[in-house]
Amino acid sequence: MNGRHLAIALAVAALAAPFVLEGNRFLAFVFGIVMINLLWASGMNLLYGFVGLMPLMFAGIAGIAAYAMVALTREAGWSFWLATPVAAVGAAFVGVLLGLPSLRLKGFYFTLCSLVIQSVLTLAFTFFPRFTNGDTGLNQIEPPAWGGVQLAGVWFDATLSVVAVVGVLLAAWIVQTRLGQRFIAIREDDVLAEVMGIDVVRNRIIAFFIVSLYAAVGGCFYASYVGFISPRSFDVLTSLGIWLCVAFGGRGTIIGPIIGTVILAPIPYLLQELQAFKDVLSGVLIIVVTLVMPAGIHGEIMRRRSLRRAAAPPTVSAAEAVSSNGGAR
Amino acid sequence: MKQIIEMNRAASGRALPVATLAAVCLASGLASGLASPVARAQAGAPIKIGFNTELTGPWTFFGNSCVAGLKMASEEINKAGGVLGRPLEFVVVDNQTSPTQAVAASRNLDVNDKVVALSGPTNSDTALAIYGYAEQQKLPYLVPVAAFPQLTKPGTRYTFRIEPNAAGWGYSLARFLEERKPGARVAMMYSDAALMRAVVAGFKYQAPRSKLNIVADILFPQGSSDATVQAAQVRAANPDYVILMGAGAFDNVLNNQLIDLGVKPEQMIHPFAMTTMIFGWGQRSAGAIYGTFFDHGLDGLTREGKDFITRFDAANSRPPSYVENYCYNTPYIFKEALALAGSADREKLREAFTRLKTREVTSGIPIAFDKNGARKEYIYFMQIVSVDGKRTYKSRQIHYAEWDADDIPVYELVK
Amino acid sequence: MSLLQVDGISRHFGGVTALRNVDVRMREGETLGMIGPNGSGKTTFVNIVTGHLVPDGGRLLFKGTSIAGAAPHHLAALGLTRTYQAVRVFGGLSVRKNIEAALLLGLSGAPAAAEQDELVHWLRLDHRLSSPAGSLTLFEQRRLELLMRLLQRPSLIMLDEPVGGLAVTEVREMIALLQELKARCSIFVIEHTMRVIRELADRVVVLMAGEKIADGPPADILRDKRVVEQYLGTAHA
Amino acid sequence: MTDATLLVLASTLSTGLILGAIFALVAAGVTIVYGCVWLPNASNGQFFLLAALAAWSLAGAGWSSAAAIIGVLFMGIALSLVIEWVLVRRLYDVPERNVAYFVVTLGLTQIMSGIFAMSWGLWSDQFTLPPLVDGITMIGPFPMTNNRIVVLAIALGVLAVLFAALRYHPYGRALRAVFQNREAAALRGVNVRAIYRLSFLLGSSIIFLGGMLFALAYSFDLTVAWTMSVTAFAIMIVGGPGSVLGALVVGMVFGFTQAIVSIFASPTAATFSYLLAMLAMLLFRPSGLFNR
Repeated sequence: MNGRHLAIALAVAALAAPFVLEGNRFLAFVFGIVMINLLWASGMNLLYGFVGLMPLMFAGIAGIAAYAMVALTREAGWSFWLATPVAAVGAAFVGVLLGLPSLRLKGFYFTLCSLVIQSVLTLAFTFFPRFTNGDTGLNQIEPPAWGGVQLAGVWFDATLSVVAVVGVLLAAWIVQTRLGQRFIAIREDDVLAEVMGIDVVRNRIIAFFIVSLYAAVGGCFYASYVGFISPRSFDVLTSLGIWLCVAFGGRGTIIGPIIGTVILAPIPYLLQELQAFKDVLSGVLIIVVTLVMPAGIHGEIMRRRSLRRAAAPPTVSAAEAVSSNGGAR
Repeated sequence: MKQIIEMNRAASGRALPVATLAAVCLASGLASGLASPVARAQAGAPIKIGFNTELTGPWTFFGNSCVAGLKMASEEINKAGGVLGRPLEFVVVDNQTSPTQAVAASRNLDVNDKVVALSGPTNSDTALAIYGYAEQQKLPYLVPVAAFPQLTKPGTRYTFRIEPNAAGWGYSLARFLEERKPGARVAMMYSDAALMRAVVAGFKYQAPRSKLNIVADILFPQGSSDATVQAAQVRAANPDYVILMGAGAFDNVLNNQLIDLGVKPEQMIHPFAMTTMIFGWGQRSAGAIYGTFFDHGLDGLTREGKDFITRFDAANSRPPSYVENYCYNTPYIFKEALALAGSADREKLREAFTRLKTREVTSGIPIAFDKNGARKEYIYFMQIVSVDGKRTYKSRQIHYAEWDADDIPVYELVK
Repeated sequence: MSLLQVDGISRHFGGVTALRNVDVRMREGETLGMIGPNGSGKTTFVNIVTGHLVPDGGRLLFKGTSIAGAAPHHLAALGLTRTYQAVRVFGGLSVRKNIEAALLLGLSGAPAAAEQDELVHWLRLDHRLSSPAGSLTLFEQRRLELLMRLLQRPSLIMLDEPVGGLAVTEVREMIALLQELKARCSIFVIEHTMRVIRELADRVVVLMAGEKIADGPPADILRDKRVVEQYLGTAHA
Repeated sequence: MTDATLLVLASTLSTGLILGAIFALVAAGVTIVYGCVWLPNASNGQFFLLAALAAWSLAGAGWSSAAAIIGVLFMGIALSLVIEWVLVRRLYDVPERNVAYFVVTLGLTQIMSGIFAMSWGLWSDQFTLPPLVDGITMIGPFPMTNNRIVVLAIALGVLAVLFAALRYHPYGRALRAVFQNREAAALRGVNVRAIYRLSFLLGSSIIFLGGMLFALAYSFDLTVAWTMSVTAFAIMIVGGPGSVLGALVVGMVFGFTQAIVSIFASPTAATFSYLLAMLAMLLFRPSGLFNR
């Protein structure tokens, strides 16, 4: 099965799943959450997997968009479909503005800064209760409507599937354009990329803007799907959760974050009976994966496959080389 | 769980990715099939009630304390034959103190466990998140411990709340202080949390009407750790009373730093208190006043109430506070309501809640819900007599007040 | 007009002076060598000219325009490029992907496919196109580094110890390649090995402790007493 | 100056010093580990909390606070050795090890917070250590508890010793050499792995101590872990990784900012102000104030 077949199979599965799960609204809800996380993870992967930056203020940007979307629909009476793009672009601009100083920094330093920016945003969400209703949060957020009919049940789930599939395909398309090639060059060696004539900071800003859009669109759908948002819906733990899906599945590939999200995102929902034990379980899982297969599940599979192939003449494709090396410098 | 651990051990071997995948799938499969029924030897299928509470996350302690009280009562009820000839089963689910998880858990309880009603949260955030679900899905919802007013805002149909609303606490506190010292100078120090904001809103509404003089009003962000400077400012303002409410351990910091700076315990008012908070304040706080809805030092405890206190203390090495009391009362309220409804039907149960006239088994305080699901409001003010380390404390009741939820414009004060 | 004109640049790190008042001029088509002991400021000099470091003072002109403070990607577009002492290629990508990365700059004068093939062939990398660059030998990586720079049609390439770490036979081959390179662009080369300088350079600049102590044709420099005493005497040891 | 003004002034000084010293101590621990081993320990807040909780338990079991602190320090060293042996050393040679470390320590954070929720979280919602010494000293009109004076003295003393040791002790000099350039240090015959281990132990122990000092000066709950992690990382960024002097100065500035801004504005503004100050700093001096 080649990449194209796999992509079609996955897209069909994602679009069919809501109808399969229709009988169980709980599983369908968890599926919807997974789809939103998938959108987020493929956005996070663009920056973390392809540019090599780890943005921990990701959830904060999603939060800005979600609050803005709710304000626009509730107070200005806009429809969700108008409010979401406006809120998303606005939030992405704010995100870039906040991220600008740290985008000049390298690798891990950027991550630390984004951590602090995320803390500022979380604080701001509680500090401006006029828009956010403080830590009490906003509840009973209306689902979006199509031609006067509110999206509900299976049709909402299916909408999320479409959004996620489009998000993943868009990411897959971006990484093979010249822009995506520049991202990869920057990830591989930003100093060398600069010497090769690539404006590193400018390309990072572009990437950050795109990624902020992913975060923001996901935030708007999240708010209307769950129906409730509070500052804790968009705190640093949310960012870390999304990032973990990418790192766990295998960054720098399109399929990796899908694997990671499908495995990790449902855990907190499906293991509710296990109480605090699930924290320990996921912690152990994270450590084991990092120590034993640092390139994530997909990276590990690829590494093994290429090891097996190494007996034959060396014909490692570039993509595999990327995923097994996959360094964010 | 054992199986999962073994899978993980296997996972460090050669077939790692496959094993990990299998472990995760197995774990999720196990969990979704694991509806944790503690079967009780009784006739009839159990009546299931979803108890969606905070077993992990910042509210760990409250959720678990609550469940301790809940379990005592539900065991008693089932030993005595259950209700409608069927045992009462509380399906306890962890919402991780996260609103999203709370919504998901509600859905899980509704769809997979087919519960007749929801209950459980001890935190206003999660309570509000569940509120949205319950009202939308027409699922009766009895909130044991969450004081945020909007849970019973006009138009509420399925939600019923046992704890009085927080704006009312502030309102009654102002009237209490007016009685105690007319024209008193009052300072306020509190953390930035929904609950504290609501109490302050109620207090500020009533303070001018009660001719109280607010001389300091200091709000702390969450995560604050020091209040020495603010304590000094408060002392310099020379108040008669200091109202203090800190989130988590910060409450203790506020208390200690005020006392360190020479504020007398008799001047300190805690709008609410739980056992562990009083232990934290310690013996040096003897004389301080706190508001509560249940306390082992109450004058009017019933025989069942005294019995509950003794047994809870024996099991948990501390006397129960109002959180445990409300959760202890929850199964009894469900029992009464189900008996009144005559069947485990959601609509009938909702309708029974609106007609219910009963009393807290522990203190005899009446329970009846108004059209929005709010209860006739009340509060006790207690004074600390002595605190004996981490084991027990003595307190005496100095004031009791009752009022109607409509006495103040609660839903305008707190949005 | 000089291709590169460096007037009185200085650079300090904390209390340490890495470069003091260094002047260098280079004509179009010239091959200029720079020698000096370890820590004499050679790499700092290249770092400043190629925009990796900002000088504390002085003037930098490339093709007559000031380039002080310009970013490396900007210089690349102007036709000024460099290699590194520790070879620098995209080790995780295949050779072909490295080549594609070099073409990302998208200059109007980017070489046509035929010319690309000619360059690849000249640097003898045809058979390694699909190998990961990190798996190449050091010599191959150095050739790939050269290839990537040449694909961008530089007018000046600054080489930081191009034969460092190579075996004796490879050094000979590399010098031959660099001789041919002269026809394609101007070369600035930092070297430790006198032999490279002697065979390649038209002119040599000598740095000592951050200062220029000599500037002239290799033959003269190698006779210069100060250079021989202070540098060559030890470097050949 | 009136007594009221003096009171507020003295309280500002005391708050600034104590908060600053504890911030500085924890940040010093974090900065040593990150600057040297390149290990961004996401679980340092959990370490901090663990020490405080362990001391609380020992004090509850009848130990004096002083004995509890010493006991926990030894346990802390033992625990760090185990963690170093089980997790940290596996990544010494991984090229992207800062990212790998971050993930591993995030996993550790998850595990530890799960364990805390299942143990201490069930026992109480807030914790206080009994004071080391009783009594109050009047500083003008300002009553300062002797306990907090002792906490301040210990924190400043440890910082001073740390500073001196890094500068003058041979181990300290080796540590600094590895900070600056590990390849060069290795060439000069420094056992880099031993230094890694030493700095991990040293940094962790300092964080453990910081947790206990915090518990002595303040009450704490389980949420303090995350607040402290973020604050320590922010101080490290502003001060420059690996710079103990940076941690000291910036920690103190953060402490005093909290104290002073809350007089003129609000405590919330204080928290905002230092986070925003950090962002502004990044604009003009991204490598931190005290790095070269």
